[in-house]
Amino acid sequence: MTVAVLLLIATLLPLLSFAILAFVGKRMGNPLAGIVGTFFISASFVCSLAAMIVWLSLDVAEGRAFGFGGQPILKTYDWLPGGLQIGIYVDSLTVVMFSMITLVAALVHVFSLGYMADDRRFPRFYTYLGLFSFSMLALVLSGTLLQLFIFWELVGLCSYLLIGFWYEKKTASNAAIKAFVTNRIGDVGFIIGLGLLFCHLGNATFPGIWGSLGNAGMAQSGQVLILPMVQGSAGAAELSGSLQKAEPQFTRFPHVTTTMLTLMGIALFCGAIGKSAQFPLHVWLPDAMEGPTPVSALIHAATMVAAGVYLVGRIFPILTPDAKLFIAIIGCVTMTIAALIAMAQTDIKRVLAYSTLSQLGLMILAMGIGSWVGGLFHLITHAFFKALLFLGAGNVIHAAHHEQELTEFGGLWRKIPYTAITFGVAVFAIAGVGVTVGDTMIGFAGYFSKDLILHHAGAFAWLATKEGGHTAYWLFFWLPTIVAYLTAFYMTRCWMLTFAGRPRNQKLYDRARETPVMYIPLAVLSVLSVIGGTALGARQMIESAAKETNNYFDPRLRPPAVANPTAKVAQPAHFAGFSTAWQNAGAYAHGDTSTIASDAYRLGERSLKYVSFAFVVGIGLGILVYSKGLTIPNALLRVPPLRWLNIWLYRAMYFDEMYAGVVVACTMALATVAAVVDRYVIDALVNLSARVVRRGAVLARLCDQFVLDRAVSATAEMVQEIGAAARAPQTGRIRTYVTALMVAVALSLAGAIIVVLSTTGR
Amino acid sequence: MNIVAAAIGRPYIPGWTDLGPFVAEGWLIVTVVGLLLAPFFARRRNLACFLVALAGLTAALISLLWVGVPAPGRAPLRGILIADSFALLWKAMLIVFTVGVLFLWRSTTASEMREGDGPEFFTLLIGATLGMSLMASTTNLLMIVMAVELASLPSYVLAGFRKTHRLGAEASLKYVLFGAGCSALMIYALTFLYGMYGTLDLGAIARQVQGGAHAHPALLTIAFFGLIAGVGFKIAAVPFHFWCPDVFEGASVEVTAFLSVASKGAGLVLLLRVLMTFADAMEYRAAQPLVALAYAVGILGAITATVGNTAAFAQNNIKRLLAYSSIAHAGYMMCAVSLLFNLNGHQTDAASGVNAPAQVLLFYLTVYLFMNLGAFAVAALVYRATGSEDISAFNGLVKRNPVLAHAMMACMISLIGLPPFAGFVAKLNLMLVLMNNGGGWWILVAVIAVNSIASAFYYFRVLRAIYLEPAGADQPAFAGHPLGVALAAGSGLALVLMLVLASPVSALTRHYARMQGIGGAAATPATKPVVTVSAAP
Amino acid sequence: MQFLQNNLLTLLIFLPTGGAVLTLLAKNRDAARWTALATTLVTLALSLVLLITFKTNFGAVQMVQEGDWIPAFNIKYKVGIDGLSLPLVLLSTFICALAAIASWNIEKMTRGYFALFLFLETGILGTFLAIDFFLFYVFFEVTLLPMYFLIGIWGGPRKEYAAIKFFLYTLVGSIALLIVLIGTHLYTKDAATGLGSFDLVKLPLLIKAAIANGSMSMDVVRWFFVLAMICFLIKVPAVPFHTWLPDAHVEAPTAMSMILAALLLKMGGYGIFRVAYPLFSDAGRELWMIVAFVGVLSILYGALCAMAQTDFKRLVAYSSVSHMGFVVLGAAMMTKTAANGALFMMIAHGITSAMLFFIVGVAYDRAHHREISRFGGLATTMPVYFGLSAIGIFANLGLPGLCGFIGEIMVLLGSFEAAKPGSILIQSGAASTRQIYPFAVSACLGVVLTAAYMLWTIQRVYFGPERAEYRGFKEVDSREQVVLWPLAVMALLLGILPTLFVFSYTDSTVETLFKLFR
Amino acid sequence: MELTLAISSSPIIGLNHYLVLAAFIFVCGLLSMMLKRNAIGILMGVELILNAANINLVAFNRFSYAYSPDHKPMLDGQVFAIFVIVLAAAEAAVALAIFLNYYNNFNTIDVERAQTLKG
Repeated sequence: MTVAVLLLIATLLPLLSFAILAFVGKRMGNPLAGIVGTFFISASFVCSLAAMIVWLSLDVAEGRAFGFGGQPILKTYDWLPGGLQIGIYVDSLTVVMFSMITLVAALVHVFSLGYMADDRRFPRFYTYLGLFSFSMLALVLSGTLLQLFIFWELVGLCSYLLIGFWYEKKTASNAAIKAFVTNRIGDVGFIIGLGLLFCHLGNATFPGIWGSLGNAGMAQSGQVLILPMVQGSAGAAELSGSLQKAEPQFTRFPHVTTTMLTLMGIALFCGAIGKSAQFPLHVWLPDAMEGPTPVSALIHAATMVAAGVYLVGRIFPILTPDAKLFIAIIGCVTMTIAALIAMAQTDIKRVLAYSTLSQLGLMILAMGIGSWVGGLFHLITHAFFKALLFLGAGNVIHAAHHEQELTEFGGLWRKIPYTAITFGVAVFAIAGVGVTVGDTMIGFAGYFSKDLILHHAGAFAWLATKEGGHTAYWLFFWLPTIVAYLTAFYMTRCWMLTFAGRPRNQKLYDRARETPVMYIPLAVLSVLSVIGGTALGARQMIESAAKETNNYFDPRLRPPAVANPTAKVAQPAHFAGFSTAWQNAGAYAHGDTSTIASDAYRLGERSLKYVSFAFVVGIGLGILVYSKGLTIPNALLRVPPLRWLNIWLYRAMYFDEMYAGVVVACTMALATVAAVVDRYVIDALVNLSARVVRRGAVLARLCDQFVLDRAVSATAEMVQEIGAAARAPQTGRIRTYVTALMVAVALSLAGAIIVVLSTTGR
Repeated sequence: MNIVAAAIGRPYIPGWTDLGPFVAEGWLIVTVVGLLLAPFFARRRNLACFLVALAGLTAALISLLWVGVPAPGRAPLRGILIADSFALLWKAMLIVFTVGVLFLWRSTTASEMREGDGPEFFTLLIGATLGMSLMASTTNLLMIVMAVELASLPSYVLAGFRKTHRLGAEASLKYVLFGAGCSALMIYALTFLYGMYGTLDLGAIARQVQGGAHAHPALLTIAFFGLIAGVGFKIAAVPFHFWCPDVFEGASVEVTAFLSVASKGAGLVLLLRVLMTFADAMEYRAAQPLVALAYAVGILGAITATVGNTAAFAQNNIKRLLAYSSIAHAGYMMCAVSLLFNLNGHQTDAASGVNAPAQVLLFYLTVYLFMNLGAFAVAALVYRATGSEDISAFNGLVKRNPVLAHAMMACMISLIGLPPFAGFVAKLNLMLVLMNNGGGWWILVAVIAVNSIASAFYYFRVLRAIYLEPAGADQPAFAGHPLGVALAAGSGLALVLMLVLASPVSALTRHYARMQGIGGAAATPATKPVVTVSAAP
Repeated sequence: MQFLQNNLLTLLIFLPTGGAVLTLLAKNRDAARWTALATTLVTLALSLVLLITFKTNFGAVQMVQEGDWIPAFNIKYKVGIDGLSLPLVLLSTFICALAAIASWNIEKMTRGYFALFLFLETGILGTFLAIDFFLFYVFFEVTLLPMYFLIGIWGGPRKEYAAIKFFLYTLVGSIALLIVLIGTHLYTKDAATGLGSFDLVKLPLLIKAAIANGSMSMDVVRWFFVLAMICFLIKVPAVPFHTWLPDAHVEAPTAMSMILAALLLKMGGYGIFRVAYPLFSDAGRELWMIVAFVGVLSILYGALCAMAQTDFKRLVAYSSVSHMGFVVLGAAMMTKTAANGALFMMIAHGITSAMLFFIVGVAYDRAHHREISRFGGLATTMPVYFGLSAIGIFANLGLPGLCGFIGEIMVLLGSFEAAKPGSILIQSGAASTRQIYPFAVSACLGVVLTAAYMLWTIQRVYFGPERAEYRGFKEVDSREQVVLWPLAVMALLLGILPTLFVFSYTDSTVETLFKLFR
Repeated sequence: MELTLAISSSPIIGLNHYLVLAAFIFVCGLLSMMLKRNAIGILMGVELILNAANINLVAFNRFSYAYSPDHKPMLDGQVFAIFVIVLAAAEAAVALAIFLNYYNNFNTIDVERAQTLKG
């Protein structure tokens, strides 16, 4: 409980900061507003840290070893009628995310004191940062999917506000809109998924969802999931134990088919596609670099964009194999294309943006192939070194007076050495520098997480193809491997072009300088980038989070002592490997090295050798090619196929142009058509009918005589025309009147006689 | 000659029980005499006549209410004239309305009228009133013809009373020719009713029709057609409506107002009584010729309403616009008259003798009276102030004379049939009863509904002029004759009050919606009416 | 106090009328507008008393005051309040008070303006409080006239066109409702008295009984439902009955746009929940697809139209069409969540649309035009104005934490809920799961479009470099802040504590309502 | 049918002859109303129709309803006819006065010229 309270406090402190700054921030001015903001987020960090320590020491009180086994906390509150609850859910993952977010946020706050010092909207910047920190923390704290969605949107808003922070620039406001709207497209999927989930379960807490649909991971296509709660039916006893922790109202839902679950999983994942900028909605993230660089570091590298991965982590147990396959494919595609594009970018922030995309793709891929721990672990380590990279880039940009082109830099290490060093550390971290000696792994943070994912990918690919699965599953191993080489290469390229060699722009070089307040955060982050893989225990925390999650739904995924090894679900050939892979990988995560899992583990380990030297090759090649500045690459790019390739990649594979040409143009065209239809068709429909009436009227000629007051409206016009027709007989001539009278006489007589005759005839 | 002597026999001398119920008509006759004599005793002859007419009408009203309805059982005047609740309320309304018309005259035309024309004018007006009140109280063919003519002949003259007014002259020419033609048609057609059934009493005829006695369908059709033609002319039902717009435009305002309500109302009241007599005799069953009659009237009503509303739209002359509006409203009321048979039960409540269509008609007429009185009053005052009957004369009226503007607004909205004015309740009442009748009457409801929407177009043209258009430079503010303003404001107020107090009005009309010889036991006379002129044994 | 309690609702309805009369008698412009403001404020205060006296978990109509009006037709003066009406009543008094302030600088015929304004308030409150169908109809209609004049006299250049268009459109719907009014009365005729009922509380049961004993065929029920829906859909307005709205809004004075969007449209939504669905729930079930289609069409079409607008006010008007589409969809789906969401949507839209129209008005007062393309950089020129506008716009586009979100998400979730095996539509066999999902999913797309056009508007109006011609614009003055702040605060409060402000009142009533639907 | 029965017991010139004559006069009246441009001509048409009605009335009375079932003489139709004659006279008087008025204003009684009021 203490943990929950501490985390709540940690969440609310930035909100307080936001409220204060929103109202009196302007009066505080620069730098007081920044200091206030920094103070609050630092306090928040302290709370998070305290929470972490309390959380880890919970077991000690129960007499066990220190750490990694706390009982998750769930508190809910009926917010809306119809069972729409909000609430908090705290497990190990929450705790570790909190520490990471508050730490990075605090460092970014500090960094911004220097970076934003000259901005005239300095207080507003901190206001937004406060709101963002609050929203992000509350997102992580969410106990229900609905609450997660709420803060999901709010972080989107902050992202919008901060990307468009310099709204005078058209590009900035465009990028802001693009970010928000693209995210919203993803959110449509999220809402649909939420709706489908709500349709079947009502709104559920995360444990509720897992408890109800947690066996989705083993489901086969077309299977109807009915969780037998009636005593005595087959398998009931086995499952009921696990379901006791789930809330009772979610135990019965007869008509949930696997197809529906797959659709639901994919729909929910669409939210992640938007937020984590996955293919095909990845286009907003590079543009988001229009925002101030600290924002890019915090929101668009370390925290917000990772929320998609976090979401997948939270809904992971209810993902069916098909959904997971989809996720893996999306992650794989994003990772690959982003890495390729990153190689050709010349804007330092864009390089980092595409690198972020690539890494996010890797995390998503990890989730898709079932490496839950690997994906989330990489999320944490990536947060550290990517924040470091962005802040370093921020330093460079600040030093270079807002010049961002790599082609203008060069040799800056002499002027900003601390930045160069820390940036270098980050490059090593992202490249995965490290070695395994026996059972001991030594390396930078990225090494550990990447290694874990690739290991799993190898095992997965082996398992997936083992029972007749398609060879293409090996792509899930080979592509990340290749990307590992590419990453090392382009990050080295980035460092080389910025810091090494000769200054290419002397004027810029001369003015460059560093500010202490800005490199202190860098130092902290570089330390974390070095030790983040081992010393912080992040991985262990996430592993225990996996355990805690498992406890809610499936006995088979519990530690081996509880698992029932004979309970094997019959698998369709195509996805055989897929679901097996996940199950066994899950088991592997818990140290089950007995049967098939141990084979996979070994296989995966063996395949790791293909990546062990990726950093050496990548970094070496990078140093080689860019040792003389741009001379060598420019020479290379004169070769036609390479040049074309370079242009294609430089323009980001023309995704923007494609979307602008297809999606945006179509929407605008549709909107225009709708407006035109509205004004000229629907509104004039009456007008049209008036014309038809006029054409059709026998008295057309007479109607035309009375060209009437057309001002009132089209409808009025119609009635007027009818009116004219109606009064046309009123000629004023008495003989017409009498004649009409006589005609009436004749007609009535005829009519009456017909009536009378027809009735008397009966 | 001996035949004549034998036929006349002992002369019939009516007693108090015979004449008592008709004392109001008596007062009207006295008024006419008084009007003819008044000029000899007064210098300001017009004013004197006005006062005499006012006094006469007041006396008539008081006596009417004082005497009330004779106890059922013995028909006064051997049934040639009928005094019942239905007629009584109509007469009361008519007299009240005529008083209103007098005030209207006083506030507008009075100052223009040549000294000495007054006696004639009022004589004609009161004479027409007499005819219209008689129209409500007879089912005798001869009396119908006489009453209609008594109402029509003065009206012809009234329409052209402004002797030097060219439009008036033309209006009255058209009116008289058209009217004479229609009444001639009616008389010719009615002769066949007599020829087939040998009696002039419609009740007796109805019973014979019900009994299936020697009816030649074609002749019967002609006869009914003639009847509808004669009455339809008074109502201005399509296709007998041609006179209406022309006469309304040509006649002076108070005459137009008078014709729009009194003449139409009388026609409708007569039509209702005649048709109800038939319907009652045939026990409201869906049999011929009742079905044909009901359909004919219903369809005529629907067409009338539609033609009135659509033709009104293009009008620029306010009186002409109101003329078409009155045609439309007559159409609505004819829809009520078409309720001759009923799929759900009887039109006349057996216990209370309340006739549902009569109630609807009376209610509608009550409201309609005020709507038209108010509208014409405003039109008259605006005409006096501007000399124009064009709708543009109303431009910016809200600034020039807010009271008149608001009164006109009340009347217009009420004529459309929208809350918060009584026209809404009247229309709702009508639609409720129509819908309640089952069968195809919902079509009439739909027609009325659609017509209500269409009517909004032209009523709103007036409102637009009043409220939205700016007043021209040549359109200064004006006070208006206080009497006329009071009349307009009173009408507007009455329209609001009749919505709020819809209950008493509804109860009143319900109470008076009882006709002698029609419906429940309470209202059925004990003896069969005797054939009119034939001698007693 | 007892007197107040007994006559509270009646007092509430007719207090503005009294104020209107006083306003007409006022000596000068100042007296008139102060009288009007005082009246609206007293009405607001009086409506707050309702919060104390209202029983939250009662469900049924309460505080009923009843008296005979036209016994011949069983027409009663019957007013009462329940969870459907209470939030709307409070919204009405609240918005009217703000609108009175918003119309402070009306120059032309001030007395007439405020008198009509107060008459309008009577009509609106009456509509929300009437329990007798006839009374409801009367008040429903009574609102037309003042609005006609308020647009027609105090409106923009094409005011006459807009006013008559508004009037005639609504009139068409009213006549349709009139037929329903008559029809239900006749079909619910009591055997003993021979009189039908106009009581909106009893009518659902009576109609159910009439259907059960065969005196009312399903065809008739279906027709009545369609007619009633046409009336309310015109008022809401839903595509394709919406074309009066942009014109009316563009021409109406700012305060009237606020009232029109915030309150008059709600009368349509209220009618759907008070009349169309409770009375003809069987037809509502059967015809859900048409209604849902209209709702979704409104959402998407309205949003697309809004996107293409160049006039700021027109854009906001179309956004109203889009948002009210959610109300229609919420009704069509017949789940409690969706119904609650639709009710909340009405309140939320009342707040946000009033706010947005006032925001447009503020810009118009300064720039004397509403062309979006001619604005730009207002965020720099008027930062406070921008801040408040941002709250309004984000509330409108459904950002969580602000009021627009709750209604939207609940309607959407409720739509999905309709596909649940136990839902009314599924259970009655009127719909299958496969039929419901397309509607729910396409409604979700509205979320993107709304975000797109709203943000694009922000960009074009507020962002970009400061423009020279707007540099001298003064920041929102205190009067304008007095209007905007309460709205902003309400937008926030409703977004954060929806249950406290709305659902605690509506929920039990919705519960009662849904008992009728089964 | 019934009417024919009534006629069969009549003298050589029976009811039908009168009715046909009346109908002929009626048609003449109608035509005159429709075709005459002169107001007086139209009025004469009206008079013709009224006379046709009179012939009908008198003939019906004489041939069908001369006696009541208890053999008392009845004069309903004839009395009606007398009223109609009076009525026709009154109508003619009024109409002629109006024509005169019209003539004073327009210097013609050609009804075709009376077209100011229309529409």
